[in-house]
Amino acid sequence: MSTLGFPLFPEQASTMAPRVDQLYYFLLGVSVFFATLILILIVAFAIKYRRRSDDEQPQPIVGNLGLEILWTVVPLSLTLVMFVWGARLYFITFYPPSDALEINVVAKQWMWKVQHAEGRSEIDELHIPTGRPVKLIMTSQDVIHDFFVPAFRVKNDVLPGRYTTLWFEATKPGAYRLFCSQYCGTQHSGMIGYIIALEPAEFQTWLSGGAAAVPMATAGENLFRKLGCISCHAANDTGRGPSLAGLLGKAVRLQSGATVTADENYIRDSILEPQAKIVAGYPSIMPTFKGLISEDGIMQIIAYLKSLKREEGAQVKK
Amino acid sequence: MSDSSIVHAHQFDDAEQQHEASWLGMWVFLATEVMFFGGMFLGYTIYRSTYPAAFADASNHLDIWLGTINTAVLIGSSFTMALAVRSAQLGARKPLVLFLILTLVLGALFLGIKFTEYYAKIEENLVPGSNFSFAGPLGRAAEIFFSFYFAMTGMHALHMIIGLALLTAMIVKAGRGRFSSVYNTPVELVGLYWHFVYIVWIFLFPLLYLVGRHLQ
Amino acid sequence: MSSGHIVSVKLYLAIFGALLVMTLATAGAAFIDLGGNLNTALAMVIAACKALLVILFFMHVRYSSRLTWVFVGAGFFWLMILLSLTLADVLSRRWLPTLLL
Amino acid sequence: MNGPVEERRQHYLNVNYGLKSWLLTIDHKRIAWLYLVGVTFFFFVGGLFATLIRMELLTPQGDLVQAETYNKLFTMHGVTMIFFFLIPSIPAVLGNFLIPLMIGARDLAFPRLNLASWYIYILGGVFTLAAAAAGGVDTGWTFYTPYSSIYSNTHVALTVIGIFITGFSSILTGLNFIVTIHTMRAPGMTWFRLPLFVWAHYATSIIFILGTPVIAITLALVAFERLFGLGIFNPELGGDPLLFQHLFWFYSHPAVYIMILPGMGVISELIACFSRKRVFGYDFVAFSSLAIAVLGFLVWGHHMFVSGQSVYASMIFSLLSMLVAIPSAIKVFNWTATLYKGSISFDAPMIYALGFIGLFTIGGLTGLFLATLGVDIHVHDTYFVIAHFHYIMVGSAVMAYLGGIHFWWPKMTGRKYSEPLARLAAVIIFLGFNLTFFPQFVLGYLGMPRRYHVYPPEFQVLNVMSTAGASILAVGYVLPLAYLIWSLRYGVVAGMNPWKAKGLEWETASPPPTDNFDVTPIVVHEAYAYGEAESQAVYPTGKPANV
Repeated sequence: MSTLGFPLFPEQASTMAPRVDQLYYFLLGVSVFFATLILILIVAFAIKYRRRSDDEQPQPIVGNLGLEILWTVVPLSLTLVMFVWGARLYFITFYPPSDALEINVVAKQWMWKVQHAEGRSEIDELHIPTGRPVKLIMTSQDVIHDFFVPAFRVKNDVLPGRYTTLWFEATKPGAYRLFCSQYCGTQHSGMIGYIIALEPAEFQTWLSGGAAAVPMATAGENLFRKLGCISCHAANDTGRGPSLAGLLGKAVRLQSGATVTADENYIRDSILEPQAKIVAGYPSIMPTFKGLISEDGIMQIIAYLKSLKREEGAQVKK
Repeated sequence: MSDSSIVHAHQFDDAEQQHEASWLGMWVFLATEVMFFGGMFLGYTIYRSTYPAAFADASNHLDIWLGTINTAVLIGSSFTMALAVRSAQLGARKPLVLFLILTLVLGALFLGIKFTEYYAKIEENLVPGSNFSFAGPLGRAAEIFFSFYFAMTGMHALHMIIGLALLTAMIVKAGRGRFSSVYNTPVELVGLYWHFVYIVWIFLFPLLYLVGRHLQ
Repeated sequence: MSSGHIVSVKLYLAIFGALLVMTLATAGAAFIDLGGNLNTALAMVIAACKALLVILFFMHVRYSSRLTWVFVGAGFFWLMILLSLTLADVLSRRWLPTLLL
Repeated sequence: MNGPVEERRQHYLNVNYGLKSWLLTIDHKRIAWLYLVGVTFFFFVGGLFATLIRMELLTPQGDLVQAETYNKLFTMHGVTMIFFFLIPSIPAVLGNFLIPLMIGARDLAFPRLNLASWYIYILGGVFTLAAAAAGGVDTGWTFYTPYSSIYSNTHVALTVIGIFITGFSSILTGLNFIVTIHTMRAPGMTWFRLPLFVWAHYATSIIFILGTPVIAITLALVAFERLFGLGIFNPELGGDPLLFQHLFWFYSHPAVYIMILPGMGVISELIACFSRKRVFGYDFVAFSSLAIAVLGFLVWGHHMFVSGQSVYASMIFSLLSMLVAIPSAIKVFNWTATLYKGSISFDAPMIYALGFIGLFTIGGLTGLFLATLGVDIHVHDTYFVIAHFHYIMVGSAVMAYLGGIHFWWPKMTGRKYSEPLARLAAVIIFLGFNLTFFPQFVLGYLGMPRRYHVYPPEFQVLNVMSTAGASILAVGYVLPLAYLIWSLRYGVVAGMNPWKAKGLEWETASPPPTDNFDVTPIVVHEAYAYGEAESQAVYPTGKPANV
């Protein structure tokens, strides 16, 4: 809170916040410079060349090519600087580091459901450790929402039917406001909450506290068996379907000849729309699981497949 | 598009300026129609690139023979329309009326064939909505294909109906001898409109009927 | 301006024939598997040629003012803007963001 | 409406009377009046919605209206202001009235299409108001799917059809202007002797023609999806949620240039007249209008930087958005350079023009914040965006519209408005506007999301400042309504050229005869020939009648 009793500038609570603010100050500087330049010119000309007598007729001036080039090239070069600097920050914001702590978020008309890998889940609140990148994997069950944390200077829409990701690294503990900033209906303004950043140690104690919850990977494994996926996707390609161990991040060659990187969206589509991307060399016999599995269920299976990657190393050794 | 024969509307200096204005005005209107249909072509292109297999399977459910015949019918009506405009320019009233009627008949034939196709699709429960049923696993994306099929061909059929109404008006006026070799702008403009509606079908036919036929 | 140019019936007949032939060609070619999306490309090329024929001869643009050419071209050019920039998004949406800069 | 003093001279207002003479007129000047009435009505309807929104936002809690009602209020405020005021205002009122006069024509190319466009505009308005009366629509003026197509249970289809219909009135106006400017210029009126007002409207018409149909088909598809269950944007079927946004913004970004370009045209005229100088760099300002119209179609993706659009497409759109800012910068610098060594008088239109340059500069520069990828991630969909586009819409477009109405009022009515009252109103509007919207930049960077019925308490002080500004602004807007109507009856009779301005519209009587010019002018000089020639045109049979 500034001395005025109300804030004029948001807190800087993430690694990105100072960098975005630097760019913001640069833009602010350029704007203030040009706005005052224009203001001074207008006021000066208005006073200096105010009409003295009614039939006063100034000398006609047609134009000046030099000036025109000047005020084309200068704004162009300034805007290109803004573009490059902005694009750089944009890429960093949309390129999550590989070692980030992954947390799943499901947005639903007018609440946020957060699911930690270790099993703990929260409503309209997200506990995260400071000093470590956190990657959110988000999807919506109905309309488009938007996960916005002003203190971290970061937001990304949450789309139905697809995963979108968002990452940040909190720098200081505290509670930071969470807003939904894509209009989503009646209680759009009620779909808010808090990001609670804790010291890593405190975060661990918080994580292990609370009701004993089944880690997502285990829940995913149970679901993997219950829905019968294991019958086709057995380990080491012994089943009719491709082995899914170590799938995340692997390039997959499709029947149509294209190669796709297997990310969360690829797995989600393959569960709900299996015929869309058939892996080369496998029959397209997988039924759709649309309606048989919830958003949380898909996330659990993905968490299980990610855990497989670590085990596969062990299996080979056996 | 005033209807006085030789004398031009008061805001123009002469009939030639009036004709040029009407001609350019029609082309500006056709540019809006290009963008209007363009929006649907964009949606079609995106979904076809996202769901190629489903679009191919769904397209194979359309009757290619009716589609090809319909295209030929429309080429015929475009041909007779061009001859009608030519007769109007020559001031030959009888052939003008004849070709306009021929164009009208062929246009009506096209709509007839189109609605039999629609009826067949309704029979096969391929109309998007609650009772849409599509054999095979690609049902969901196939429903998007049929949404575009009905949106695009429906909008095209609506433009055909408007075209038929314009043609009727032209037939009535031509019958009364309102057009001469000096003044025939309305016929030319209806001709431009009709040819444009055919051009839309030129692109609709391959995009809707000929998708993945070799996979059948 | 269409300058009231009268086109000979012979030319109209030729165009009419060409359009019919092209329609049969595109319908026939659809049954031959040319691999990849060559089928679509061919169908679009044929459709573009048919459209061009209709615009130039049936709609008299061939004999019209340069201004008419600009108006005709503008419509299709703007459609290309809509298609190309949107496809730029759709086709590159799944590429993983590499740290370019 | 003819003053007692003036001898009975026939002009377009007293040529005939009665409702039929107005509702069936094909005179572009009378149609401009019909549009003026419609546009003013919708401005105050939209203003009423804005007042309710600002009153609700006085307090952090939602204690004036329900959340549902608040959502309908900002939706109807957006729809009414954009589609029924901002888009038609300058082109349909000032453009319709002045373009034939400025190019020396007797009327637009298609007068009956012009009247049809007014009826279509009113029909669309009736549909939208019917939807509002029946219960309103709560999707926001952007109608994003799947909320608008599946989840909203308000009158989306009715509103969407209303906007669909009104779109055709823009198309007909654009068509009329393009054909008129191409084919009906007076002899000698080459393209580079056209007033910049006409250039700006030509560029706007390009957007009318090539953009409006895309919103028409987009909204039609949303209506089809709601009414007939077509699955075009339905994520359940695998529909792409961004397809609607691409189609919507393809029109809606150029639409913001529809709203500002005519304003720029008005400002070029005002700055030239009240500095008594030719506009500095005429060619550059003219080509800037065209550049804005064309580049405006390439940048729509900057509305979708955080909507799940591909990072590469965002990069392309960000670069192109930087380029579209350059022509606007060129215009601002050229207007300012026009003041140099001029003879500047501070009549009401000039106060609006100078206010425009300042506020448009701020509006334009803040647009760069949104085009810059790094900052847009933070400020997208916050009050920063609201402040940016109100600086352009209210600060620039409405100021230019009021400046234009005041400048050409003597030509339209033959009467002068009360100058001191007009200057007072202009200053009130300038101050009220800044107090309303400048705090919203600060709110935006603080992170207050837009369309929030309830907001955290720490944002209250800035919101109260904004509401205070809004009440001043409301007073500022009511003043012109009062003294302009008053001037119709009691205003001083204005001669042919009260401002000693250059331009063919000032070389015919005020109000002009139905056919605009007794004798068609032959243009021999450049535009804005201040100090160079008595008049831009010569009239074959001596001086124009009724000097």
